[in-house]
Amino acid sequence: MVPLSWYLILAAALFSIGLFGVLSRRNAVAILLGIELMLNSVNINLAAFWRYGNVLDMAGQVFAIIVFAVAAAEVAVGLALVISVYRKRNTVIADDIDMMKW
Amino acid sequence: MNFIDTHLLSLILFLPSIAAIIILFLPKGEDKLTRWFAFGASLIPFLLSLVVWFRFEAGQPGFQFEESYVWYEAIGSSLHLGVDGLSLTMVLLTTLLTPLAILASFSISDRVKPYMMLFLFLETGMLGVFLALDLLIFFVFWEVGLVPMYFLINQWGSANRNYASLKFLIYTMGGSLGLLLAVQMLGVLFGTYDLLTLYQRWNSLEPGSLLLGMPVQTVKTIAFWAFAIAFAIKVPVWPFHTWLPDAHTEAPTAGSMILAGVLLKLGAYGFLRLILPLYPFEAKIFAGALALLATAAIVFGAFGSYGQTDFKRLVAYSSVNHMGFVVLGIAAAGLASGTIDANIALNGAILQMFNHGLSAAGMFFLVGVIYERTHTRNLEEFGGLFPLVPVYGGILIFTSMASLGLPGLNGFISEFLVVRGSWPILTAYTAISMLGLLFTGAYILKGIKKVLHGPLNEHWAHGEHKLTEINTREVLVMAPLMVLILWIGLWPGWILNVINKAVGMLF
Amino acid sequence: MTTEALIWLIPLPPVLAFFLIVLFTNKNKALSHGLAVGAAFLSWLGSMIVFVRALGVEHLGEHPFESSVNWLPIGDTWFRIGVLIDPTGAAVLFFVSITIFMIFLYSVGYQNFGQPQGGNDVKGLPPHGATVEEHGHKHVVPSVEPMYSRFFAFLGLFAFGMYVLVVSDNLLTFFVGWEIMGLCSYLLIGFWYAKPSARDAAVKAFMTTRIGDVFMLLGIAYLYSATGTLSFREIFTEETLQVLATTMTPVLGLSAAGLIGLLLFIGTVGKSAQFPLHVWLPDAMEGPTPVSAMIHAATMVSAGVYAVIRMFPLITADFTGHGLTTTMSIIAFIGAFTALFAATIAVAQNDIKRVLAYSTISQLGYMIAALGIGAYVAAAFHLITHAFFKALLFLGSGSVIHGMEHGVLHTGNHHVDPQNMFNMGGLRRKMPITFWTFLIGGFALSGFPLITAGFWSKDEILADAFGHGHLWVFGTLAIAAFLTAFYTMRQITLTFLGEPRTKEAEHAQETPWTMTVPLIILSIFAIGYGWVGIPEHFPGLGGLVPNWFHEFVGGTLAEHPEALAFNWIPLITSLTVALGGLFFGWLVYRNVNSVSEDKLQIPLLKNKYYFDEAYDFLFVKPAYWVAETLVSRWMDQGLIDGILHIFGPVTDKIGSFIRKYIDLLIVNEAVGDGSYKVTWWFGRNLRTVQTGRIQQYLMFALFVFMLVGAALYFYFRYFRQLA
Amino acid sequence: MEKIMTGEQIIFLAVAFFTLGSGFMVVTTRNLVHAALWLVSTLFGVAIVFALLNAGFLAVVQVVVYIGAIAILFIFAVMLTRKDMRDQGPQTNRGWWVGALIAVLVFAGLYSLLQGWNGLSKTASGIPSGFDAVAELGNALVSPDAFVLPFEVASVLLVAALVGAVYVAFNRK
Repeated sequence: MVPLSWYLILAAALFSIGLFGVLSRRNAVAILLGIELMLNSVNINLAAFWRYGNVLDMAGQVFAIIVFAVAAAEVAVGLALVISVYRKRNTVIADDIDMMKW
Repeated sequence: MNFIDTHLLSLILFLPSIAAIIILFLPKGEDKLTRWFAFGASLIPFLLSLVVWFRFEAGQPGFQFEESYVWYEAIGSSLHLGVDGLSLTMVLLTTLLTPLAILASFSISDRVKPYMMLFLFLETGMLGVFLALDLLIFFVFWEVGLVPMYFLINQWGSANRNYASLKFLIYTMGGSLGLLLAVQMLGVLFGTYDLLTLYQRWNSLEPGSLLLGMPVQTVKTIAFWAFAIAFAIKVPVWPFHTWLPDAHTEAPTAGSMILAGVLLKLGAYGFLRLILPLYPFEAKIFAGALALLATAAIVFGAFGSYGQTDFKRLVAYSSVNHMGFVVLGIAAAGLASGTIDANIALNGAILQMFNHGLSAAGMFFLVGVIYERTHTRNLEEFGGLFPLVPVYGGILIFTSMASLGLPGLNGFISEFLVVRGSWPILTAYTAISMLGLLFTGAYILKGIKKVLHGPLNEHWAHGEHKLTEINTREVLVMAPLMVLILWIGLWPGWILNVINKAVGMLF
Repeated sequence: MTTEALIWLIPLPPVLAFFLIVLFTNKNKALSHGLAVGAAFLSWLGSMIVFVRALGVEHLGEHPFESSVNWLPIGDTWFRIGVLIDPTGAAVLFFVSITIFMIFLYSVGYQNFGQPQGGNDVKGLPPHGATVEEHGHKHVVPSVEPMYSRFFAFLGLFAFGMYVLVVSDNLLTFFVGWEIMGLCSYLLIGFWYAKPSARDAAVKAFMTTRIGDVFMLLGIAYLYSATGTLSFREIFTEETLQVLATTMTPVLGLSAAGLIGLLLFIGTVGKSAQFPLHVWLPDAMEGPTPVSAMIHAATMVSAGVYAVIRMFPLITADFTGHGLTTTMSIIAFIGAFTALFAATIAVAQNDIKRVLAYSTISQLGYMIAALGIGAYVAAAFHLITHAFFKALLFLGSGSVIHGMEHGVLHTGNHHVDPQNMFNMGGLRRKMPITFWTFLIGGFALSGFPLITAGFWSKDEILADAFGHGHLWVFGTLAIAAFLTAFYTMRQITLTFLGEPRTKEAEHAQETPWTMTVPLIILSIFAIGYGWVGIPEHFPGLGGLVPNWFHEFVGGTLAEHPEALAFNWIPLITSLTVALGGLFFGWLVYRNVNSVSEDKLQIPLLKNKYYFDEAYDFLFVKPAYWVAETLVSRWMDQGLIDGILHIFGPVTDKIGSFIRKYIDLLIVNEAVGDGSYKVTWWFGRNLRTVQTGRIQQYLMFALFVFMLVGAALYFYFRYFRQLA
Repeated sequence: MEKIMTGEQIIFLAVAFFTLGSGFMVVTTRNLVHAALWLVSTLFGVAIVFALLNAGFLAVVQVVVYIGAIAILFIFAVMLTRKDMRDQGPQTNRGWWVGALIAVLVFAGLYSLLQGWNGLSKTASGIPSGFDAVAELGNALVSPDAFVLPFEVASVLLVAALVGAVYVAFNRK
């Protein structure tokens, strides 16, 4: 039987990898990829806690579903923004998109 | 009629202000109407005060014609009015001088409406002080009088008026600070500002007890000086007198008349009405100091007057000199209250207040008359004007002699009474003050000599500068003053009787 | 009418005349002088009636005419004023009313009534004469005074003052009259006010006498407070005087009576021009001559002596008869000294009126000295005789001057001073009436034996001084008497005898009747009035006429003074000095024709011992300095205003300090602008954090999140557990 | 636990390594298309993990929605922004080492937290018989007593996001 900690460590590792992607990649699309990884790691946690907690309580799965929806929405909006920015500035490098700086 | 009978004093007090407000609604540009209205309106309080004068029973102790209205109940202050022989004399002086001053200012053509309004408000302010039997009301009117005077000097004065008016206002208000605090203290202590109550309760405090954490005596001493300095500035007593020459000199003629005639009396009245009854013990202790200042005022006032080259300043300094006698009499009375000498000194002091009101107002008016014609007050620029203006010259000499204290005119009676009263009490000071009396002669003669006598200054004899004789209106201003001067000089009994009885009962 | 009521009325006509003239008849000369002279006449008439009635009263001294009314309420009582005529008062009233009436009458002529108005005359200057055409040629005649009415108004007021003083029953109204006269002397001396010399003389007269007056006022105040009354009759009761005499004061070891007497006497010193306050009187000659007569003879200066006579019981209250009291010594010394001192000055004066002025001072010194040694009756006697002959002399000198002015107008040489005796000479032929009356007056002044009034009164003073053993007074007065006779004869010789020294003197003219009639009347008194006081024991004449004066006036005093035993020494002295003086005066000046020949023009005397200069240096200039520089400039403007003016800048400084360092610096800069600046600074420096790079934000956020997380973790892990 | 590994554990470990390896490739690959494809691989691994956790529905949704929709979307996006695909130079920013540090620290922190938690070694209880996870999930999602409200909100969010995405990406010319 796989202990709960394994799942959690897997999720933590995946989360950290995603975080690294978010923090380090230059390409905005790549950043979004990192976010997807992080969301997935969360979903792993949710599913794991469902499984290792009270199976009859479906909250974990339900939240995972909602996270799917959020992820879909996020990707849709995020990519739309990236494309929009790309159209205007002809770049998708996150460091170049600094209109909001001081 | 019944209403008038029962509200005589408040009518006297507030009619001028009501008239002032009516003036506000008179049509614009009608200077003549405004003047006559103001004059007529100021005559009514005079007539009413004559009524009071004749109905007044001099032998009756306490205050008469009393009226009391709720004013500020929460702090125990009420609009309490009343007269005794002391205040009645001053009320009469005020209501007499105001119409004369208004008549004297008929030559003012610049902003007549505000001018007349200020004058009438001023009258209310002055009368309020004399009529008030409530300490807070007293203080309120005390300050109220300053404001119109400030504007009269500041707006209608001569060259240096800004300096003079500011000095006048700040100095007097500075003096009033201590007064205000002391008044507040009394009010807080007893929960009432009513003078009659305060007289009793303040004086019946146990000498050894504590008050506000200090011995009663200390508190009283401090309060005494707070009162005394406020009044001393107003009188003015040397060395608080330097505002006076400036203010008088720069004020418009009628302003100087009122300033010298009535406003200075407020200070002396304060001494008599508040200090002597409230602080008999302190008055006794500090009478020496007061007498010293009074003597200094007499002597230095005379010298100061003698040293002037400005006619109006000369007259202004003479007020310091004359008011010094008032304070000397008060000091003597403070030192030996209850004796016949003190009684005489007080009689003299109060009569001197009245007399000085007449003669100083007259002198200032006469200076104003010649200033209006020549536009100079420099004595060196006059000279030998007597042949040009014989009537004016006669009136000037007459009034000067009243100011000098010539026997047969009013000033002598009061000065003699003061000297007589204070001689046994303050012998040395009285003797020194004779030096002032001597120089009173010197400066008065200097004024006459420089203006009327000597070779004629041809500048004023011909052409556009030709000096014109005093006109009928101006003679009419002087006439009541001169009649009173002579009348009191020859037969002072009618007024001194009232004063004497009041003094006998008060102190 | 009762005598008392009449006495009340005596002073009134002149003062009514004064008011009527001033208010109504100022323009009408005839009406004005009519009113004034009429008033003087009425007062004279009233005085005469009172005098005659007084003569008819037995023991008038004990039961004088008196009446009083309430005047000032003082406490529970009244100060009363009233009238009093006792023997001295009656005698004084007698001569005062006569001289006043004469002077009024004389003034009509002196001020050229009836003459034409001068073309160049201006108000305030003496008239310059008018040009008239007569019989085809022009000549200059005296012109009427431009301020004619005013002159009579002033005279009226002056007369009022004197009458008030004489009839007063108390010291206060006495002082009122005294001061009214002071005012009038000021107005009259300065009558020609446009002349700077007249103007200054007026001020000088007023101020000098005022010095005395303020002391007198003190004396009155003292007396009033010591006795509670100012009424003569109440003060001069034995008990009151006793109290005053035994009360001691800290001043000079004097009794209260002595100190009060001294204070009152200082008033007299001023009014009667005694040393050291004598300086005003000669300058007072600037006034028109009738004024000089008024001041110097009839009224003002007499008033000074009269005051001492009035207060005599008080002054001598602690006098036991043996050895003068301090006060009396002072009075006697000042009197005697003044008598001699003024006489020496008179010797060297050339102005006809100035000689008389100094002579007046000297004669007043006589009276004062007499009073100082207790010779009450003699002093009163001399006061009256002197009033007559000195009025006569002044009016006579006025007549001379008037005649000389006529000559000056005639020649038109206005550089000739009509008052300088060296411009005169030989006037006896031109002005005979004036000459003879002047001669009578001069002889009376000199004490020409037997026939003149001056001899009897002066002799009595000398006899008194000798008889009571005051030899130094006697000696001094004798020398003064000699000098008096000498300068009088010098004056007469220079003026009337010899030949005219100038053209103007040649053309001098006798004066009109209004002037000569008073001269004649006065000269009668100058001779005759002496006979009422011939001492009983005088060889030959004594007893022919009863010594009425001694009896009558002496009756004023509670203790009737004894008549003095006769002694030859003072009589011989008196005769010697009078005759000797007159003779030497004539001898020395009989041939003197110009100032340069006069041996007695000693600068020291001529300049009156430099008193004017000394006073100017000692008092007048310092007074100016004190007034203008010390008090006005240094004390008031410098010190007091300086201190006041400190408040302005100090308040300003405090204000600007608060503004600069508290409001601007702390409140505005540090707190107000400061918060902005700090924020701005932080913002400026921290904005670099806002790179706009999303990843950096995230890093920061996480970094902080980790820090906070770690902190919370450790906090909860350790510290909470500990707690 | 050390001595012997059950099959499930072996499978888990394999899947985990696969997933983590793919994920690592996602964040390190230079080529974005490759990265997207590595993401597909990762997502697939996660789907297997779901399956291991008996969450079949989730695994299916993972494959259908994520791989089928989202990953494809990424590939589209990468291609639309293709210009940068062959970008020269590093694909990481200057602060990549900080990012790495933070990532490591986060992992270390989480790991240490997990170590300190006593519920870690908990084992899963058995699935009750007759328990239909998918049906229960469906019920939970639409039951008024359970999660219908979050569910509906999520759907509204999704709609709003899609409308917004269309709006943002719409090429206005």
